[in-house]
Amino acid sequence: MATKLIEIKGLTKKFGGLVAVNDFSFHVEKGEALGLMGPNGSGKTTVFNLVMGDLKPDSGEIIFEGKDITNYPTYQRVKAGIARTYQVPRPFQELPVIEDIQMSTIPDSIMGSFRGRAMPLEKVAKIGEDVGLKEHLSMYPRELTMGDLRRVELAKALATNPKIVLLDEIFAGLTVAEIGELDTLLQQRRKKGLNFIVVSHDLKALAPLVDRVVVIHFGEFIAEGPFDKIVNDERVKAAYFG
Amino acid sequence: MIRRLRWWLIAIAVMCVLPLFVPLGFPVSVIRLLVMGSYLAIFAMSWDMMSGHTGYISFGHPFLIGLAGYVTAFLSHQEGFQPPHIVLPLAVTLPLGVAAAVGGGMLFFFPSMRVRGPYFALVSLAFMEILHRLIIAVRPEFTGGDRGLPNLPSVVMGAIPNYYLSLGLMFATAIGLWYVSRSNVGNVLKAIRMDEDVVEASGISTYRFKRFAFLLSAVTAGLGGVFYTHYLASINPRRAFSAILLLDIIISAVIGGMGTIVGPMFGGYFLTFILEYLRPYLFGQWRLLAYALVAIFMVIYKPKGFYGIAQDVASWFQTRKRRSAQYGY
Amino acid sequence: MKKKGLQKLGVLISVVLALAIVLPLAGGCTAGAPAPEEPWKCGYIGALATDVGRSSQRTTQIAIDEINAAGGLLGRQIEYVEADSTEEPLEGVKAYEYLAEHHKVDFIVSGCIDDVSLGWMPRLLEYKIPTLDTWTSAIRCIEIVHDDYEAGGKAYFMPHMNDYDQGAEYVAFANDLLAAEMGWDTMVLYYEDTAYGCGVAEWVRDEIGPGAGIETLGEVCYDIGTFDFTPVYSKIVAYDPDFIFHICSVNCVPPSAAYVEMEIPIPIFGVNVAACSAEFWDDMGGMAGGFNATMPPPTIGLEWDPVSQALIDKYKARWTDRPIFPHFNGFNAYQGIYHMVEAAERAGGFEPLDKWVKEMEKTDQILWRYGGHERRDDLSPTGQDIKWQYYMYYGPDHDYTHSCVLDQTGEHGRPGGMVMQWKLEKQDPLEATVGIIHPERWRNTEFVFVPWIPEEKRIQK
Amino acid sequence: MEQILIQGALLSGLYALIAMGFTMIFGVGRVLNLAHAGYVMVAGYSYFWATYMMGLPIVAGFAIAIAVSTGLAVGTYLGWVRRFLNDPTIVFVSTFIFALILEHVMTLAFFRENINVPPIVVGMTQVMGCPVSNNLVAAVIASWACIGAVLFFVRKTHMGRAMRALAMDRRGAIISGINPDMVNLTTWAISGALAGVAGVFWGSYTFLVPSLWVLPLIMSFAIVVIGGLGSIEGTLAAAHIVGFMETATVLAINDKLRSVPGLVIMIIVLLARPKGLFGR
Repeated sequence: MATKLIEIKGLTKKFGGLVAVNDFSFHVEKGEALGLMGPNGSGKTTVFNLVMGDLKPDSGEIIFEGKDITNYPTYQRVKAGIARTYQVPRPFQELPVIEDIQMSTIPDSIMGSFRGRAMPLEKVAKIGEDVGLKEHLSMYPRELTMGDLRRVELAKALATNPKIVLLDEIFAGLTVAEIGELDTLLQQRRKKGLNFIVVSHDLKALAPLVDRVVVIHFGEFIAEGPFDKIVNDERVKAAYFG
Repeated sequence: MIRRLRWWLIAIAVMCVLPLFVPLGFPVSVIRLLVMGSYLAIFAMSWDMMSGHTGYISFGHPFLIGLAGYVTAFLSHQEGFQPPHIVLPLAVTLPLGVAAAVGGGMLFFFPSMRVRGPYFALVSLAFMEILHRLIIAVRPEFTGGDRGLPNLPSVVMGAIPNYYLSLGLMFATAIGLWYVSRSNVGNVLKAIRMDEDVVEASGISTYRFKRFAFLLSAVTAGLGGVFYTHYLASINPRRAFSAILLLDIIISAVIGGMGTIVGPMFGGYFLTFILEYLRPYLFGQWRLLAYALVAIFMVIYKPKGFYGIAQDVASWFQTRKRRSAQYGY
Repeated sequence: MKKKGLQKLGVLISVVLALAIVLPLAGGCTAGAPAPEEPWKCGYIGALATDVGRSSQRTTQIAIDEINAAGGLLGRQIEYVEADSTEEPLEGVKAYEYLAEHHKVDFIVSGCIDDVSLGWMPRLLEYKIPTLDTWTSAIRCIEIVHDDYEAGGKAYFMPHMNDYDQGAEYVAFANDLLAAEMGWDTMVLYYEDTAYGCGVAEWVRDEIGPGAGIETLGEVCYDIGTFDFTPVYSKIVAYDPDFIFHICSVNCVPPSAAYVEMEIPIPIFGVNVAACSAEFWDDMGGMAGGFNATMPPPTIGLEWDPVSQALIDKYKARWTDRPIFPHFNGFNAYQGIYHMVEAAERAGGFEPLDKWVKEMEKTDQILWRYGGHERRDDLSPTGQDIKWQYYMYYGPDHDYTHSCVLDQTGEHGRPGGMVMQWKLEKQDPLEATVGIIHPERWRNTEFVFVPWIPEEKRIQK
Repeated sequence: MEQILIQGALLSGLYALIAMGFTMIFGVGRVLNLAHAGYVMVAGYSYFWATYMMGLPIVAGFAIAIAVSTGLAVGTYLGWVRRFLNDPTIVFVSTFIFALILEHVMTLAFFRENINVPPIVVGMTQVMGCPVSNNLVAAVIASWACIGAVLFFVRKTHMGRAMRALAMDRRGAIISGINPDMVNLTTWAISGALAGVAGVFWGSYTFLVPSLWVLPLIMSFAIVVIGGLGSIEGTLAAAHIVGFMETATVLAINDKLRSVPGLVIMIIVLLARPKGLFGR
């Protein structure tokens, strides 16, 4: 069991009469990159929101590094080592990129914040450069392209020093070249021991990145396994094309 | 530290020497106005700490101010705390008033922070209205009913001593809040205004930071409230919970520039002066109408307020290159 | 491009605003100290959007113009300045400070309501500027004057009766008219929940039993924000009294209108400030017929003494908008300013304050019905002129320091009430069609019951 | 007890009418229009001006009141609110100031004295031993007629369906070809017209004074929050909860605490169930 970094058991979430996620379970091994696939509206983002604590599950539990974090508020999950990016980037509109990233490094204590224990700007800039934002650090979000905004999202997630990052549709709306760059970047990070859960309906981009794929459809678990096997699975095909 | 505070020191120096010119013909009426302006500035900054920074727009700030004012008023007024008729000295009632504001804020306002946006504004307004009604209706002999409590003791007498008192309070509040606003705490609070969920997702307890902002706001509102009450030396429900005071506070903060502390401070003085400046020229209601028109114009066309205007001016001289140089990249 | 334009606009705005703040500062600096030949300054403070505020504002102007035309006070003209209190206590304090500090006025005339006056009382104690408060009758104000007389309260004068004196007047009226003439002996005390309403009610409650032998069956107190009077009147009707004693000053139209709309079968008497206004008919939407109100003597529906008549003529010639006829506080303000100015003439100015206050306390003015300031028996049809109004300020030894005895009998005894009633139909669209029904000697119309009062509820004697 | 029931029912009908326009704007545009109660006040004055001062017939008075309040609502929307639909704070603050501007203008035009509007229907009726003014009954019948008309409009017409679509899913509605600007404008106009009717009846039920807007505004707040912002059915139910509570408080406890129970319920509802009792 010690090999499981995060384990989701029997997660269920209802919105009124609509069952968004139904008895959904999966886990991520240490050192693994997991793909979470499913057609539009199948509940992928809801699962992320549940894992991050933005939503409260109706039932089920979330276990991270052996601890039950189901009732943790979001910030405690982040402190424990989970970070996410948003499907639609949500930068702070009134802050330049570098301060936006620095926000993720501010300690969660009033006195600590006064003593300036946020990461110094040079180090923040390093994180930004790593994701390829060197030229954009002093820009405001309204001046950036979609690709750059996704990089900012990623930099913000990485700045919290996470053990696992939840990437929500990180490739949506990007050019092929941008996807390639991001892919490379994520691969590098993985080598340094970072774990991912990647949500995408873009199968091609997922392929080189993930070790294993979990498929969700109408909030229910459909299949799991290596990427190649999954794409040929009948139920998955049915979900995507039927 | 001195370098960062140099503008404050200059401002304090200028304001402190003003009364010295009174014997030379500097009008005392302006000193009086500055006292009123200082208190409005304190309230506006207090509002800004809670609402301008975190985006939880409070429509009930007079609740905190009025609560503090009423506690110190009915403990210290001539006939005393009924029925035992105990008259407490100001040294006791002032801190009790501040404590009441903090306590009332923490008991009533803070739990309301569970709801956001207009809902929070509504709840805070509701608290203000309920307190207003209760003060009139429940045991009027205790609160003075709708007549209020007149003839309260003063902390200091006269325009100039009151000027220094209000100025001291104002600058203490301003520098304190400005320091908070400039620190990482201020950044977190402003980020909460922009997108609270994302701040949570950065591993920061927004609850903790909001509570801190709220505490600061309540303390400053309470401080301002008790001294303001004793400066005016009377209190009554129509004044303590009036829509005019509420609007003055919000408009000062909005036209000064929300979330900047310096902006609302300026806004407080500006509003006090513009209202008095219009008095000789516009008859009665026309003056209030003109003031409301100016306010709505500012809100619609310059939502970032004077601070935003100042930034626009500054950005004329500051190209993006300079901006990058600021961060070294 | 657009952004540049906005920036320019921003700079323009900031420059204008900066000027807006600096200019009055500069203006204030040049004003300097007043030279001795400069005019006296009279400040007016009051709500300029209300009838009562405008009444005293306008009669103040008339009085000052008259004094100036007659050569001024001690050879110096009087300059009139005003500040709107907008009926807001906070604005009231600011307005008072504005008059005192910016204009450095020599004396102040106020038309403020109770809580506004109480709001600036501490400022009065601080500045010690002679102040004439023509509207509020709050006993709390008088208490402050009495208790803090030396601290500055002595600068305050109230040229009309305070709450308690008025209460005494209403008790007397109940005794004279309601008990003696009508033969009624039960009532319900019905008053609004304001400083004034409670203050007068307190007196009436204590005195009306022993004083007039009228039993109070119950009390109904209502909030001035009340908009539905059905439950209130239901309560009153349930007591089944001979009459209702109503006391209201701030919001009189709503309860009066509800009384008509509900056709309450019980006669209503008492204090109804709105009914003393010439606009009452229109404010009621044409439903004012039959309403009566007890009030101090200068009232609509009366034949006037020459002094008041001259004031009314000037008023009507100068202003045609609302209020078309001054409220009674307008007359008080007019007389009060003359008291102040005459006291200043005797004392050689408003400084030193003590001297002026001493002179002011000596005010002893009789207004004669036919002769005005002088007794003119020859003008009176009966061959004897009548003391119409009597102004005298209580001194510091009296509990009601600096409020006024307004005793139209002139016998220094209890003041008598005067009751006016609106005719059932308004005859002249411009003039108020009201008459005086009490006391006997000035009665010019017969009291009529509104038609829905049943026969058995009418006069019982 | 009977009195609480009767008075409560009548008061609730008027409250529902005022709160209805308020909640429609929020439902469709996601902004709170605090000037709404200001339109109610101005409509009351317009009616009084037309019928009493100008001597026009009652129908003309209604038409003028509705035209004025609709004009104000449309003017507010086209004037600036349209540009700030994504910034509720600015709409919130600016419409509050606008209500104050309306108060000042009315004070300048009609002074601050209370004015009684002659009842539209005269007389009193005894219902279960309690006096009830016919005027109020007429007002409540008219309120229900207006509410019914609005419900019909929202459910059965194309524009009404577009409003509901916009309220439920903004993006989806825009994709399916709804012009949000037009729908918003219609909503504001309808809301203004409702304020006009409400103004006439509220004015004739109570009295006219330039600060008339404050109490209806606060009560509308409480009602729409309790009912769930944007929900018409919720508003109807909540108007009755608040109306009955208020009447009971006035009759049984203290008429100075009139607005308190509604506000207390509102706070409890907001903290326990922020979407309101009937909110989605």
